[in-house]
Amino acid sequence: MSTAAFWLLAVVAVASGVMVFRFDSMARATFSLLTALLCVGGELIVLGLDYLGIVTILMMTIEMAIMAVFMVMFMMNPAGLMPMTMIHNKRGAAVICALAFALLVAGILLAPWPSRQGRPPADPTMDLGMSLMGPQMLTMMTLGMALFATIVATVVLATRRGRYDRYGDELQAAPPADPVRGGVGR
Amino acid sequence: MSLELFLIVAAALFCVGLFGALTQQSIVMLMMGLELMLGGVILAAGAAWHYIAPAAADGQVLIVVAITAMAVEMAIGFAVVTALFRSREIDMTDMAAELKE
Amino acid sequence: MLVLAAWATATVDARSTGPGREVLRLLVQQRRITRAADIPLVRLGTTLLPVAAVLAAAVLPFGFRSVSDLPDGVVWFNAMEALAWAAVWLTGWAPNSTLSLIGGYRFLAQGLAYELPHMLAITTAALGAESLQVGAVVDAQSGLWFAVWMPVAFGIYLLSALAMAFWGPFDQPAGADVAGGAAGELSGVDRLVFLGGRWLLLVVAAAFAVPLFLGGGHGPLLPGWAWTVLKTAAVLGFLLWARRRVPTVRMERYVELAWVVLTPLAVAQALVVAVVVLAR
Amino acid sequence: MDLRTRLTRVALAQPAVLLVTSPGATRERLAVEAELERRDWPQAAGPASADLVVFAGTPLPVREDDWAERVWQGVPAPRARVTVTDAVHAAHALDHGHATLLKPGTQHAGHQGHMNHQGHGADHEHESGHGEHGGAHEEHGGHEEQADHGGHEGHGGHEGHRPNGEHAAHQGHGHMDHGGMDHGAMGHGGHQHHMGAVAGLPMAERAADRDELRLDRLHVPLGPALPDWPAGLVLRLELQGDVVQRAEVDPVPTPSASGPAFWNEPWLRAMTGEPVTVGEAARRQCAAHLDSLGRLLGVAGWIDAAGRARDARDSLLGGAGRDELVPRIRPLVRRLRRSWTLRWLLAGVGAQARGPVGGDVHSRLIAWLDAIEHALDAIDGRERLPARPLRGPRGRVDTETPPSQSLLDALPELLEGAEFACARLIVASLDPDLDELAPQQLPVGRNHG
Repeated sequence: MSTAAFWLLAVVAVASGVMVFRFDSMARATFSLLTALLCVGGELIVLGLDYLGIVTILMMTIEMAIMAVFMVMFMMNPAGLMPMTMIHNKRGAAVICALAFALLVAGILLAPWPSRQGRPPADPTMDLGMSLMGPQMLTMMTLGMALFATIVATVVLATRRGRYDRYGDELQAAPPADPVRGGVGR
Repeated sequence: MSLELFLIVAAALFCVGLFGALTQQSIVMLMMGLELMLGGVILAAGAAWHYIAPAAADGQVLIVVAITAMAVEMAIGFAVVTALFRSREIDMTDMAAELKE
Repeated sequence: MLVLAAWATATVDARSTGPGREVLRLLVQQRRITRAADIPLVRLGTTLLPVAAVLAAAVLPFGFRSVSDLPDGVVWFNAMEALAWAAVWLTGWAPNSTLSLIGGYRFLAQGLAYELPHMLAITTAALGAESLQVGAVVDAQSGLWFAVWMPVAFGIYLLSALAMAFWGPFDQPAGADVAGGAAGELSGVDRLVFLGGRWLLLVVAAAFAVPLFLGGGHGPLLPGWAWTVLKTAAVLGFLLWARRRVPTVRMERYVELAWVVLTPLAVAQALVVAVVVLAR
Repeated sequence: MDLRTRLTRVALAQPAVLLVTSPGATRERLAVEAELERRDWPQAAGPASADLVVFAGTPLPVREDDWAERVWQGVPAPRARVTVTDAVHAAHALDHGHATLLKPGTQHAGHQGHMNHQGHGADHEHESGHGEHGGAHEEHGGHEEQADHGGHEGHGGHEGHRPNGEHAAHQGHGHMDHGGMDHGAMGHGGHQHHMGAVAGLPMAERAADRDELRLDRLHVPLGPALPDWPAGLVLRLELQGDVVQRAEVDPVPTPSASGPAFWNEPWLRAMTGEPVTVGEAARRQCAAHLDSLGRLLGVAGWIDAAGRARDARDSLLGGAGRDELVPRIRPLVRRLRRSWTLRWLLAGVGAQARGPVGGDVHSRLIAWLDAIEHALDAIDGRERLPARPLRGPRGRVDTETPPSQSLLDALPELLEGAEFACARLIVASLDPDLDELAPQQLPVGRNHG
């Protein structure tokens, strides 16, 4: 059962991963990437990591849905109605990737993998939580800071208007000069 | 099913993503390549956890880090595209490279 | 049970014709699609919606038994409900029509607005039970219902239940002002599947409020399944009634409310619950 | 009767009706709406969900574009269409449409015939499907077979219509429109030839949006067949995503039935010196505002309240007495006034400081509510309407330019930068009556019953 699931998910993941760069239509490319990543989430569930698998599915679905909007916004020809290639140095990249894959596979097959130590805990999710809140606290805090920095950085990068644009030079404009009014009456 | 099989699938995803990241001109498409590579990393980390050290949570933590990296990469990527697009109307790597000159 | 409930929902839907007749009408109707539409994506988007609803329903306890009581059932429900984002956006995009694309955009905006407080609200319920398993959340409510001591989370959940099924005051993605929005270009079987999926999603979202906040199958006298049905019907009835009382909420207004007011409220609620859980 | 026919009969017992109103056909629209309400037939939001298309008034092409034909093309089979050119025959026309819909043949091909209808001394024409309705109908004119499978042309969107190898420079041409308006319901594309087209669809070009991002700009004609949309209005929008970048009002085709503007009728009659009572004018004014209110609430998504407003309007026009009207209208008005959600959602939309349309969508709604209550008080007035000033529902009717013209003139500026939903609200809150723009013919004793 889980072997069949593994093979099915593996084949679908790689196939749809390849299709990402073969589709003309942005929507199709985005959703084939979503399929690939959902399969990765499925593989995690096969491995017994239910929580992380489901979280991957959740995150990737939302991420790809938002990505689709950016695609439509910034790409020319998002519907792929007019085929065009937007790639460069295809041959070199193909060689590099084939080499990398060959090396990786060789390494995977030849490496003396250590034998399995210990047994999976009864509740890996609990294990993860305990670890993140205990020995791995530093990782967790770093991630938190990174996410916070990302929020600030993205807003700074993406927006054109600062608070002086919104509230005037004296920062005293009562309703801020926004293109649309928000819902809290500010 | 074995560690090697999982790792080979992960390697395949990683290399497909790498190909995309190297060849695509559109920054958005390039980011899709990166996402696929990180997907491979997630899969490899999961397999390593399961087959090598299931008792320790390090493999799981690595997955959490990779997922966060994906989210951060997406957010920053789109912010950069938006900023570039606003100033130069560019969404292609080649054109962004020309900015240096 | 779900199908029955969807049927019942359809009965009290604004369309006055009976649901059976409406289903027949759509079955008799020809499928028709616009020019240069991406037909595989239309089919994918429309079928993904009911599929997401059914998958989300897998962790729903009927009485005290569910199809599969996953150890991370609460997260599973959230992930499956997020699949609806992809489904609605695809359905809006694929017919190659401006108004239906606007419907698709609107659902993403709506998703971003409701998802943050929504996640915090369902996390609060899981926190109260100290488990992500839906069965455990129900067990934790054998005494006091979560709705009683987490009213904010419950209220936010009800709002987001409407929003995720783009129903009632949150029906902007399929609003009349964009001539049906994401569903505007669908006819015949496609329309039936899409709108049926939407009903299912609403029913599932309403039904999930029962194990999360209303004590699941717990209740005096009646067996567990009867309580589940009764409570689900009550929540559904309330959601359908709410639709008649308010106009459609536009996201440029709601998003600020959701992020500036509801999210901090939900965080505060989670904090209170966390303190209670630690103290007991 | 075989099973299939019987199934169809059950399935289509209450067909979804797409009502498309032409300018000048307000009376017909109201008659059809009242009839639909009586029969409990649902109204469809667009062609794809409709079974029966009812044209109130003969649809006229806009800029040589036969939008009505494209609306019809967008309706899935089984389908039928009827044209109602006289309010008196709304019920007959619906019966005909229904009969055509149920005829076994229509599953695969629509039939259209022309019928002339003798009755009430005047010649009424209504076009409809040739169902066996018997009675007073005489058929004449040919039956035009209408192919019904026209909708599937061009699936081949992805098979490459244009071998365009390199992507070349970014600016300028070559931006594919990502959602070309292609079926006729909401408008009529195909005017942007300079941009080139793929699969017959116009392509988008780029321009700075309100955040100074140069994004694809879509040219979308809006109207004339949209739910809760002023009859005959066509707006040419430039959309970026769902933000209106620029809007332009298309010239209105002259209505065929150039009767007097329905909502202004009492005042127009008073202008000719006819005796018109204050009560009659107040009744019409009240109904006009309730009609506008119904549309605005429909666009705002408050289906329940919109339905109540329409019911009240229909009973007003049906001649219900004040005792019957007050308990229906007062609670509605009170509820709308008090609704904080309505205020939260509508305040600040389409705000303009001065002019004929000062205030925002919510204040315009409140102004209607005031006018409704005011008119309701005067509904039994028996004294004669003063000759001047003649103030109709939308403004002075005795001036050179009709009041709706200034509403239309205000539109482009208000719509700029508005999101699509807000744009719809703004249009609905102004609710220009395009009947007024037609060359006015003064009524000759044709009173509405």
